[in-house]
Amino acid sequence: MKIQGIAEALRDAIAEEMKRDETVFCIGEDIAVPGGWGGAFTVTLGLEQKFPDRMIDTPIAELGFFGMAVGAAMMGMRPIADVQYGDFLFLASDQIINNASKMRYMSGGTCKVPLVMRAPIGATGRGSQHAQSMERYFTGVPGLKVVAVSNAYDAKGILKSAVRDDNPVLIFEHKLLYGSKGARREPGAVDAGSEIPEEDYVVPLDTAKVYREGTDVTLLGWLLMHHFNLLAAESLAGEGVSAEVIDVRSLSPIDYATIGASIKKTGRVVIVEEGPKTGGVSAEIAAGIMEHCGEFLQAPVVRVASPDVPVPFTPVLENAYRPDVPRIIAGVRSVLG
Amino acid sequence: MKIQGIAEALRDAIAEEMKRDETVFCIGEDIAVPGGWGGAFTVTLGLEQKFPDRMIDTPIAELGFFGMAVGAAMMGMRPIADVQYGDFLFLASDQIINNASKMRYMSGGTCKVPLVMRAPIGATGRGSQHAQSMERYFTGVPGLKVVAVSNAYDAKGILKSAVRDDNPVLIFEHKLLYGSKGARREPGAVDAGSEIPEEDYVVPLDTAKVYREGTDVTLLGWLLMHHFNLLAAESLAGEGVSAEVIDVRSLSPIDYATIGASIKKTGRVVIVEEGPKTGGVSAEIAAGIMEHCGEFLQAPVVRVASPDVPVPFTPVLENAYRPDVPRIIAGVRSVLG
Amino acid sequence: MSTTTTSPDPSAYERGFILDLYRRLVLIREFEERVKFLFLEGTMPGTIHQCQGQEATATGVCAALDLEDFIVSTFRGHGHALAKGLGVQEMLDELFGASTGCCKGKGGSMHMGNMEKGMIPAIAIVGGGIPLAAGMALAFKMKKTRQIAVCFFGDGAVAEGAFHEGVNMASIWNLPALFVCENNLYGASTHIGKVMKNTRVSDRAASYGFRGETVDGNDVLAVLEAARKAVAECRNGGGPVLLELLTYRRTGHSRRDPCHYQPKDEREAWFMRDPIERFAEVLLTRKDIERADLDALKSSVDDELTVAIEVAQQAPQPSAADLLTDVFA
Amino acid sequence: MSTTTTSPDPSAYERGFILDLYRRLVLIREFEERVKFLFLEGTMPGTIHQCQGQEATATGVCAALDLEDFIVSTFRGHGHALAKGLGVQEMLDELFGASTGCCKGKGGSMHMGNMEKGMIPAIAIVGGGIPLAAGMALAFKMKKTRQIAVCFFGDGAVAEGAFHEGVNMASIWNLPALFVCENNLYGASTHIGKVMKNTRVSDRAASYGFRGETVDGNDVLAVLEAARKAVAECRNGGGPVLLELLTYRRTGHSRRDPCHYQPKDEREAWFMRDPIERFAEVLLTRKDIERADLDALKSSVDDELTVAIEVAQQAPQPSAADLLTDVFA
Ligand SMILES: Cc1ncc(C[n+]2csc(CCOP(=O)(O)OP(=O)(O)O)c2C)c(N)n1
Ligand SMILES: Cc1ncc(C[n+]2csc(CCOP(=O)(O)OP(=O)(O)O)c2C)c(N)n1
Ligand SMILES: [Mg+2]
Ligand SMILES: [Mg+2]
Repeated sequence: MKIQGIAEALRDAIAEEMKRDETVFCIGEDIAVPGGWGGAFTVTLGLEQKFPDRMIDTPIAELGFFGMAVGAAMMGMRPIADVQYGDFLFLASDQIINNASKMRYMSGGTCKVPLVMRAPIGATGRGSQHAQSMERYFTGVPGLKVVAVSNAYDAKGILKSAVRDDNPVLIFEHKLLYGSKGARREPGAVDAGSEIPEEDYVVPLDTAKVYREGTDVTLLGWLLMHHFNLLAAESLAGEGVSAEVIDVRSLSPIDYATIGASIKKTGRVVIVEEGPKTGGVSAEIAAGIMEHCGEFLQAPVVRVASPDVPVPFTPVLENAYRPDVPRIIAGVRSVLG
Repeated sequence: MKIQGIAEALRDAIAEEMKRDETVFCIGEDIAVPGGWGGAFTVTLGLEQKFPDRMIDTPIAELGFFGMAVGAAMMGMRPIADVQYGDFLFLASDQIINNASKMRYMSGGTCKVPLVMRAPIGATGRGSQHAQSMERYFTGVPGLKVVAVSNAYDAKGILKSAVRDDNPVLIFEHKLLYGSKGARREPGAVDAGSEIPEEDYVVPLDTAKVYREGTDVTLLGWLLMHHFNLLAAESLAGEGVSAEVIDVRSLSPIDYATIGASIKKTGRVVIVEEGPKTGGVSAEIAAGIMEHCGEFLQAPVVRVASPDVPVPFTPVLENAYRPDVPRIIAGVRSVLG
Repeated sequence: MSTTTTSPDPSAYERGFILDLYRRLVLIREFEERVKFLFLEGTMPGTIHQCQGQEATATGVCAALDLEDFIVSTFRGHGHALAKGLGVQEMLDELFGASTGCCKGKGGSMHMGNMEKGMIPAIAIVGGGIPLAAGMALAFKMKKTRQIAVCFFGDGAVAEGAFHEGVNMASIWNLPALFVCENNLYGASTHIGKVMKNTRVSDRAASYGFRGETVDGNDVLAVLEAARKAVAECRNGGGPVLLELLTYRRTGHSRRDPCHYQPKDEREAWFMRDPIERFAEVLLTRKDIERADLDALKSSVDDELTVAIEVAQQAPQPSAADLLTDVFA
Repeated sequence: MSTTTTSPDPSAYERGFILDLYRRLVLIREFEERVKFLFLEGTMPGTIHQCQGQEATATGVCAALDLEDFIVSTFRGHGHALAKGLGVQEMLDELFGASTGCCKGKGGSMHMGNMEKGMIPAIAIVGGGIPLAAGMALAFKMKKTRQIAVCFFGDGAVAEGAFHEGVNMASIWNLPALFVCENNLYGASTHIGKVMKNTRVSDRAASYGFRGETVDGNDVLAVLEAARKAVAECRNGGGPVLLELLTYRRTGHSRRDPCHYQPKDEREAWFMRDPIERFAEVLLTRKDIERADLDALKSSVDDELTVAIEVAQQAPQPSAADLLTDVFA
């Protein structure tokens, strides 16, 4: 057992998968430059020394290198494509949605696209174009699997599952959870470190996970919001409110079995999401809950999310934009009625 | 009064706005080629003769010409940018979402982007990459208004409102509703023609509209699905079920006042959407209904949508993909319990 | 940038090989004509983009490839598919939406492909196949196979960012990718002269640091030789290469397009340069080939198509359950 | 493509004008140094991308523009903003997230702009500003104003599809757009030699059919003259023009980047070519300019910044209600 942050855990996961399987390679901007940073958030730092031929630094051309990753995957490689900020996925979205995700279906099941994509999201003092939550744009895209990693243990296990999966998988990571150190440390970062087993392990791509048991209300979240949910649950406990906290983790598909089991117990749900409320992933989860376990609901599902505005730069507004513990607690109070 | 189809009504609306305001111009692929087609669906046919300097045919470069439309709008022009198939919006999504929609906010309210964008959607025998419903990707994008036009009257009035609005507006149109004639006629097309007043009129960008009154259940839809809802309501009437049919029309923002008033009456809702169920606009509407008028719900909201698969080519599967009257009626039965 | 001007000597080829090239040209032409009829007649569903007049580009390029090599095609892909070796039956079945089609009826006219025959599903997003081909070539290079990736695209695709990004990466990494621009003067209804100032597409290669060449795309032997040279370069680490093949679309852009935007004199000039008629004349300069040989090939093509169409029209349609399969591997 | 080699004669300029250029260079340098300190000290929020070493590009280009002309900048935009005439105060206020900032604190370092001063909010998406600038130029042409749109971008942006699509349309429509590539040899940590085979960026213009020129970007007068020439061409319908300005980033790409990827000898060679020191020497060849004059300008800049920083640190922050404003017009 060792304690690692998400960046380290991802780095080890990538290295171990590259060692295990020669067809695995990384492609992205500034991921393997000697004297560089190992990508925008140090995840691939130093891997170019271990795998000089399989760490590919690209020009700044997201549409192009994501498309190349799709083509390489169709020819039997297992690329891990890295975008520096999730916001730039729009540039590659044609290749991700029109090509990678539809290819198998269009081909009548005759080809496959074993592609892993990694994207950091989250509002972190960088302004509107380096901040938005991108999960909403990919949840439910047919042919694409979408996951979000909230801690180092999941990050390593999920990345390994993604690499071994024969389908395109998009992994969302949060800038405030990497555990990047020293010069790369992010103001407002939250510790998402975990104990990492020595032995190889995987975490499935289609399951949510209960991190705290409770009986009065279910708190659903992922990435940074999951950590805030845990904090909120802690202080709610002080008020005698027993909250169950679930890391949704798998955003596409969504694990309604785990979520439903919890709601059957609590009858009340608050979904917490960083990003504009309208059209967010929370909308799908709320609608899905009605369909899958609506009969257990004792109150309408409550969504706690950001307002429908772009991400502002100034810290006072950015902090008001991002749901926080007080707003989560307020949401719980409202659902408890 | 004259009867027109959507394509004709849009053409007149564009011509009238270009006549009224010299800053209005059209930009897109194959929109103004003599001997050409007036865009993929004849909407701008012949306008190059009326406005030779303001009908701009572009290279095939969606990211580029949408970006140019944004820049021109910021400098006081009022561009109408046309994409041949909605599926190609992914290529332009960086300019639409990262630039056009955020620009005013990033500038602290010091600039504006009076931009109109038009995109045809819908499964029409063309295969996976010329078929998908794109509304889901833009509903809820802060700073962007999204509408869908289901008939010629709305098409003309909404396009005029969009041109006169100082914000980016994305208008979705359906390939089976244009009323294109002769060689351009679409198999499976549905008549969406309307009586069009001689005088200038506008339709607001933020309102839903009740097209049929009812008391037992509310049917929500837009574009082709709205027409199917009307057919379903008709046959439900035969069974003694009174369905209220609302064209949601404004997808961002969503008009919960009109929707809520109906639900207050009926207590039951079926949302019908063309496109994969998971993560669709119906998810937002369902979640929003719970928040805005959940207390009136006598049964969980039911969504009738396409399965979570890409659009298949072969007609037998495409027809199974697209929600139809029988499936809508089945959805109504289930919500009536 | 250089241009191949003199046409290769037809007598330099083995008779069987060169007649096979001719049959392929005729097969593509007749396939398209039959499909057009079936479509206009209303028995064939969907929409179609056809390549009458451009048969020599697909035929010449694919004749220079091995089965293991892969091509990436477009919405206008019937000719590429036939040239790469897809069967008439699997293609007609696909066009009729049958479950026996090369994509089980899920792909259709714009997404024809067959992984066994070295053709991924065609990409209908203009330019969208170019980064894919570069990535396929990257895979071949990393795996040290001798395969190459060939990407067909039109003059209209050159304006797309995907072209720019894809060919640049293929160039900086010297990938075994052959980029084939079928320059038929139009992107849909828009003339190339309206969308680029320098309409010599092959010139673009130089600005990315690799070799480009313009070839008479209606001379199948000229295309073949240019492709053979380019393929050899790619296999030997000298890739990528950009081939611009000058040709012309004799039919509508899609469906019922009457092509009013094509000037009459331009059409007529190009009709005089029909790739099949020209090749027939070239073949007949050989002692060992008679008009009768060509006629025989033509009628064998006709018979093959007639039978295949009958079979395709009876081919089984997918069942509703198939709607939900083939989404994930 | 041509390269301006000989540096213009400094005595050919009016004393006040040329000293103003010098002051602007110093202002940008000192502004960046102060900001860097405030950032490292931890009192300034967010992230920063700075332009120490590149001051002559922004200064030289903007000195050739009118107030009515518009520039489009990038994440590395402080120098462009100061050169185009944004005030030190509105910029520092913005960097401190104050409601008195040029974007009310909502934009921040990467989105500085002021519509009154001819600068739209800077675009932090690499290459994303290029189509915008082309569109702005299209608007100017359609409205028949004499304005031009100037787009600053780095060498790294040249690989983006947005560059390709944007400059091509500017070219085919002869738009009054000046594309200024600040080639500082690196895109983030990646050397230009890794991402393009022909690293002479100005060569690209020819393949799109317009004029490109490479200029010593650390010679402010050379930049000024090349910009004046290009601006005149654009105003007279001869646009667009691509100027490649060779320069070097003396500081980290962003935040605390130690630049270990920049070879020591390369750094030192460029430090010898510092645009401010070089211009100082040039100025001192004039009879009418003394070292004391330059020192006086430097200290006036220091004083201006000291005061502005104190004011900015006290500037009012937005109230929570402001979160919801400025979304729609
Ligand atoms: C990204 C994208 N934009 C637009 C279209 C619509 N479209 C289909 S074919 C075509 C013209 C393509 O021209 P070219 O590349 O020259 O190929 P050709 O049709 O001449 O074979 C267009 C605009 C598309 N399919 N994809
Ligand atoms: C589309 C996009 N991809 C990646 C980034 C991350 N990024 C920010 S600056 C930069 C390097 C830009 O290099 P260059 O264009 O040369 O400008 P310079 O930093 O040298 O001024 C990168 C990769 C981005 N902001 N936008
Ligand atoms: Mg063409
Ligand atoms: Mg640079």
